[in-house]
Amino acid sequence: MIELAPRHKFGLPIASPVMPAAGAFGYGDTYHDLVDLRVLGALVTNPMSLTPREAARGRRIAIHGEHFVAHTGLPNPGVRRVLQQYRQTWERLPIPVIVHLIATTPAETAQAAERLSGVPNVVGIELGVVDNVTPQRALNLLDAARADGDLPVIVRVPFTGVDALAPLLADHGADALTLTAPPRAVLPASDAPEDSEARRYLRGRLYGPALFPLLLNVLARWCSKLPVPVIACGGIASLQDATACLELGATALQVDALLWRDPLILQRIAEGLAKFETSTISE
Amino acid sequence: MIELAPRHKFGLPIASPVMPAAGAFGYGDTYHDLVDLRVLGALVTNPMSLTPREAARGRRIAIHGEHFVAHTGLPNPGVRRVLQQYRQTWERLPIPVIVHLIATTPAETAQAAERLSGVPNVVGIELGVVDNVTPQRALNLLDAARADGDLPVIVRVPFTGVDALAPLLADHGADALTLTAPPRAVLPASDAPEDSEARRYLRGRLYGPALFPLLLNVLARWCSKLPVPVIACGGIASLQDATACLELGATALQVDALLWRDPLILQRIAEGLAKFETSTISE
Amino acid sequence: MVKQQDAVFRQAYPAPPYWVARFDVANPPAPGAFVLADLGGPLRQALFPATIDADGFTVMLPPHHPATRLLPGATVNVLGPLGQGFRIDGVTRLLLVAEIASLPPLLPLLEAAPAVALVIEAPTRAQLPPPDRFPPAVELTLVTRDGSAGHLGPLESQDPAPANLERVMPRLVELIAWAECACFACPNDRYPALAAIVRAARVQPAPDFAQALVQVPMPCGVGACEVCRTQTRATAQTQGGEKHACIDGPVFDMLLL
Amino acid sequence: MVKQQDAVFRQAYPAPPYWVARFDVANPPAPGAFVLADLGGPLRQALFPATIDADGFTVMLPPHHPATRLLPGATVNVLGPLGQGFRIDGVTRLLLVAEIASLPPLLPLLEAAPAVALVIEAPTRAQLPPPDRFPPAVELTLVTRDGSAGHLGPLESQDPAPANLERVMPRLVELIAWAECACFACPNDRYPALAAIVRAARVQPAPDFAQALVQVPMPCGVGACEVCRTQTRATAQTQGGEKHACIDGPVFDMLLL
Ligand SMILES: Cc1cc2nc3c(=O)[nH]c(=O)nc-3n(C[C@H](O)[C@H](O)[C@H](O)COP(=O)(O)OP(=O)(O)OC[C@H]3O[C@@H](n4cnc5c(N)ncnc54)[C@H](O)[C@@H]3O)c2cc1C
Ligand SMILES: Cc1cc2nc3c(=O)[nH]c(=O)nc-3n(C[C@H](O)[C@H](O)[C@H](O)COP(=O)(O)OP(=O)(O)OC[C@H]3O[C@@H](n4cnc5c(N)ncnc54)[C@H](O)[C@@H]3O)c2cc1C
Ligand SMILES: Cc1cc2nc3c(=O)[nH]c(=O)nc-3n(C[C@H](O)[C@H](O)[C@H](O)COP(=O)(O)O)c2cc1C
Ligand SMILES: Cc1cc2nc3c(=O)[nH]c(=O)nc-3n(C[C@H](O)[C@H](O)[C@H](O)COP(=O)(O)O)c2cc1C
Ligand code: FES
Ligand code: FES
Repeated sequence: MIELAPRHKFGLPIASPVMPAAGAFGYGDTYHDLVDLRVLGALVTNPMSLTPREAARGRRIAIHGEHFVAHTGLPNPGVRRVLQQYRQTWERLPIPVIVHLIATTPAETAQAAERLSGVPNVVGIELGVVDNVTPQRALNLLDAARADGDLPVIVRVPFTGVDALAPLLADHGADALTLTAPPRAVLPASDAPEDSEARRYLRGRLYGPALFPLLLNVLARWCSKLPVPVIACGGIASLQDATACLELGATALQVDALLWRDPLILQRIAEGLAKFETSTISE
Repeated sequence: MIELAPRHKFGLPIASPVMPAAGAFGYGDTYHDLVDLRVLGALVTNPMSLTPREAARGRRIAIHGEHFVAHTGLPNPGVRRVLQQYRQTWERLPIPVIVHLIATTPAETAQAAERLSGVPNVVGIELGVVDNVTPQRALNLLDAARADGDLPVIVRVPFTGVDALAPLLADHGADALTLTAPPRAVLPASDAPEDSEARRYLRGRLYGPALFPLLLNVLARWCSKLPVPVIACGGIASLQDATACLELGATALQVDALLWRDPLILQRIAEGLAKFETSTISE
Repeated sequence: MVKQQDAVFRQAYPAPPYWVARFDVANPPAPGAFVLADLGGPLRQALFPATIDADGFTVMLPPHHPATRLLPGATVNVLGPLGQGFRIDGVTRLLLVAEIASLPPLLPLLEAAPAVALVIEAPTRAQLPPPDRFPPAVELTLVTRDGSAGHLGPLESQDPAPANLERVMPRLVELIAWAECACFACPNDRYPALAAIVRAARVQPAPDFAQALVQVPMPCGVGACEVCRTQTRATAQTQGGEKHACIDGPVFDMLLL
Repeated sequence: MVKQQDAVFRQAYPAPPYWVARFDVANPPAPGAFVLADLGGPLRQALFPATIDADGFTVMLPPHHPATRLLPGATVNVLGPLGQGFRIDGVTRLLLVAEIASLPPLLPLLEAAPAVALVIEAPTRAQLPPPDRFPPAVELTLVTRDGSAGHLGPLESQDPAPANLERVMPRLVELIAWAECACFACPNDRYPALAAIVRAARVQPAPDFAQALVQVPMPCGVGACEVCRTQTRATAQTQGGEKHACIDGPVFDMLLL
């Protein structure tokens, strides 16, 4: 077993280092016809907030070569309705569930974390914070998530905030860090000159293979310096990519938007790593 | 004319917003057979330091799909020998020269800036700072570059340091900012497991089309808030890309590694923008 | 049940204003449903069938679509069939209304009912397909936005036409009154106005009388990515709120959009 | 004078362990010089000629090189000819020494002198090309690192060979003594040891007696990017220091590397 929360009283053991990233895999049963969930370490759910959120208006996706920018607005029906709908699914899953929680305000975050604690098979919270969060605000959100619940808390750190936030959060009680959330990006969304500037440019997050060398840089700089496990995320697209992340010090990894194109990538990476591990041990 | 240094006593007027990025175009005459320099706003030279620097040992480049990571070590023969070799070339160029200066220490930076001031046709300095520079150190380097010379100083801001450095430098006397230097990245450089970790991974800077949506995000966030002109740089690959940069508030732009593949891209962008401007004016 | 399957690309040829591409596949999608094909690039692309048979389907695509550059015999991984297509069981009088660029997903319905009427709107005469492309039994109404052929568009305009031109609106109202079911494929922002015309032309239209194909990017096709969310209105019968175009659509009751 | 030109791809076919690709071009590069071809991907790729004629050149590439996937007739933009190739004017006895993977740039020299000797080292027998591929006049010495064919390598090893095997070293020393010029194409890290052998085999070899093709990525080809910098030693005649492989090389005096 791989321990994702060594400092937490219950810990967060997972059997495989491979997981889907929040927002890529749905709430649990979406891909069950295609992907053998048993090879994964955990399900990381789509982001949810205490109260319902609607989808962003207007254009939500724009493509640029091998990359794309997406902005969904993180729509979700709110923690309570997600639980109504998925509690039983989660209980029956063969793998543990890590809930991705959108950290809006400390008060809402505390309330949501409390609701999630005790839900069968939910073993941890991954906290999503806004990209331009201040360090103080990030700590407040982390404290709130840990206050009334008893689940381990992983924080997903914004790409441009790693230097300022990662050591601080790790020293302040985060059980693990997901490095990183995708960087913010902007692309032209329309050529029509009569559109307002806001409508002509799509703001969102960048996905694609170029995130991988940026991720490796973050891992090389930070894994050895952080006192908590790091979950690597960003542009991982192959077994070799996954191996490099682990070699540079990551404890686990998440595959994001690539799995919409190739859902079986999760399984190939998980099975490849398992085979490698077996062969290393039996040597 | 486009004014790149409106707050400087002499200013830094350029006729076209299009330039090569430091490190992409050599010291002046490299591409003169291929590119009609007259359509460019300025030559930005390869980086130089006060004292000579040798090339990085070992592997210097690694490819990942449409992107690559490069680490040259910024080799150069030092300011004095560059001047010996290129002073006359620069004087004869049909466009002004902006020298990219590697800001090693404040003392060296001040000395180099002094040597460059008064060199015929050198109209400005673009300062390169290390990626993990502290804000205080960046200000000291900027002060040093401005101390004994009288050239306008542009600072090229590291990708991950924009939020911390850009407003500070602008308020502190930088005449313009180049946003941004390419982000740091790491790629596997060798599959040989016997190599040490350091030899198996290449650390360097990332180049390629995915920098463009990241650049637009920086421009959208910062151009309207900064009191100085912004020179856009990162993944610009077409006339449309260039237009988007100007529309989001950039005053000028630099094309980097793409021009090794397509040297005429500079000219196509410059001529395209000129045509657009003429047609807008004549309306 | 979401499944992957291998489709075999057979050929592509121009049929202005589209290109036609033929795929053999074990399990082709129904009219208005789709598959997501991996054609390179960061995201899969939705393919809606224009004709369907036992061995596969054809799609009609813009000329520069990556599918038109495949080599015959190439295997393409597709996800699906996905989504809910048009619901026209037992309909005898079927009306189809399309803006030319979004017409192809309606084409498998051309012979899906004993009586079919088709309204096509194009910007100008040159973009209209030749009438002999359609089965003779289909009653064709052509509309151009500049009046250069057929009726004067746009479909939704209630303004009187200038001299020598005839607005399509009266004809559209007639056809809506005649039809038992009307299927629309237009840019999304035109559906509210078209829905208003349906409401004006018919008293209390039945659920699914007017069906609209919603055009929205569908990166995952299975409800995971949340990119395709589409707002629907609640009625006495149905709960409204945001639906997934990929699972609950992409064909929705137009009066609920 | 750096120029762009259009090369026309003609065909590619396997010639194990390489693929051969043929390009027509107005101005082909000399032996050891190169062009930078835009074959997709973020950087241009260096093509070194394996044969050269008035209408163009062929290159020998690894099997999965992007040039082997071009369609006949495709136009490829190339920058060049670039670089300084081999300098063998007036040489009558020419020695060529190559590790198999870097052999192709030496191939245009096979008939460049009245007497040519060629030494090829491969890891094992299977990677050696058939001897009948070479002109009969070329004196061929084959070397394998496992001794499975020809002499026992590696080229540099001065150790005595195990029983039944014969080290290449004595033969190499003989050939170096015989030649008027020796051209090497091996991984860069082997040149210092090979230079030591040349120094041992000849008293005061003339400048450019031993020439080595340096293998280093050359993204720009014109001295702009600084990626190809190569350290050279100073002598009484030449100033040492870092040179650009793309402008000053990629062929350098091996004794100065
Ligand atoms: C409450 C909340 C919670 C969030 N939670 C998360 C989360 O869990 N995880 C996560 O990763 N993200 C989250 N986000 C989204 C994330 O924080 C965004 O990065 C943020 O909203 C945008 O910040 P910004 O500084 O880029 O732009 P803003 O601060 O919104 O804009 C800066 C300025 O730039 C200008 N501008 C920006 N873009 C353009 C453009 N394209 N064209 C013209 N002008 C432009 C605007 O005029 C504006 O004045 C959250 C956002 C909010 C509001
Ligand atoms: C004096 C100086 C001037 C510079 N000037 C400029 C300039 O003008 N412009 C510019 O843009 N850049 C410049 N640079 C380069 C730039 O500063 C680099 O970003 C910096 O040297 C590397 O910093 P880092 O924090 O990424 O890594 P370091 O601080 O060097 O390394 C951090 C830690 O991570 C580990 N690590 C890092 N990478 C790996 C890996 N791949 N594998 C395993 N472990 C790894 C190392 O063990 C190290 O302990 C300059 C550098 C110097 C020294
Ligand atoms: C904590 C938090 C995190 C958010 N993160 C994202 C995000 O990563 N991606 C996204 O598409 N929207 C995100 N949003 C939502 C948007 O920033 C925005 O608030 C929402 O989309 C409404 O968009 P609109 O005003 O453009 O309709 C986040 C919102 C909150 C409150
Ligand atoms: C101010 C400064 C900036 C530098 N910036 C870069 C850079 O952008 N790219 C690069 O390749 N090397 C850069 N270097 C050099 C390297 O970080 C390193 O010092 C040099 O390559 C020696 O490398 P080595 O120790 O790997 O041989 C910079 C050095 C200095 C002093
Ligand atoms: S396409 Fe992804 S949720 Fe519908
Ligand atoms: S290849 Fe760029 S300097 Fe030599």
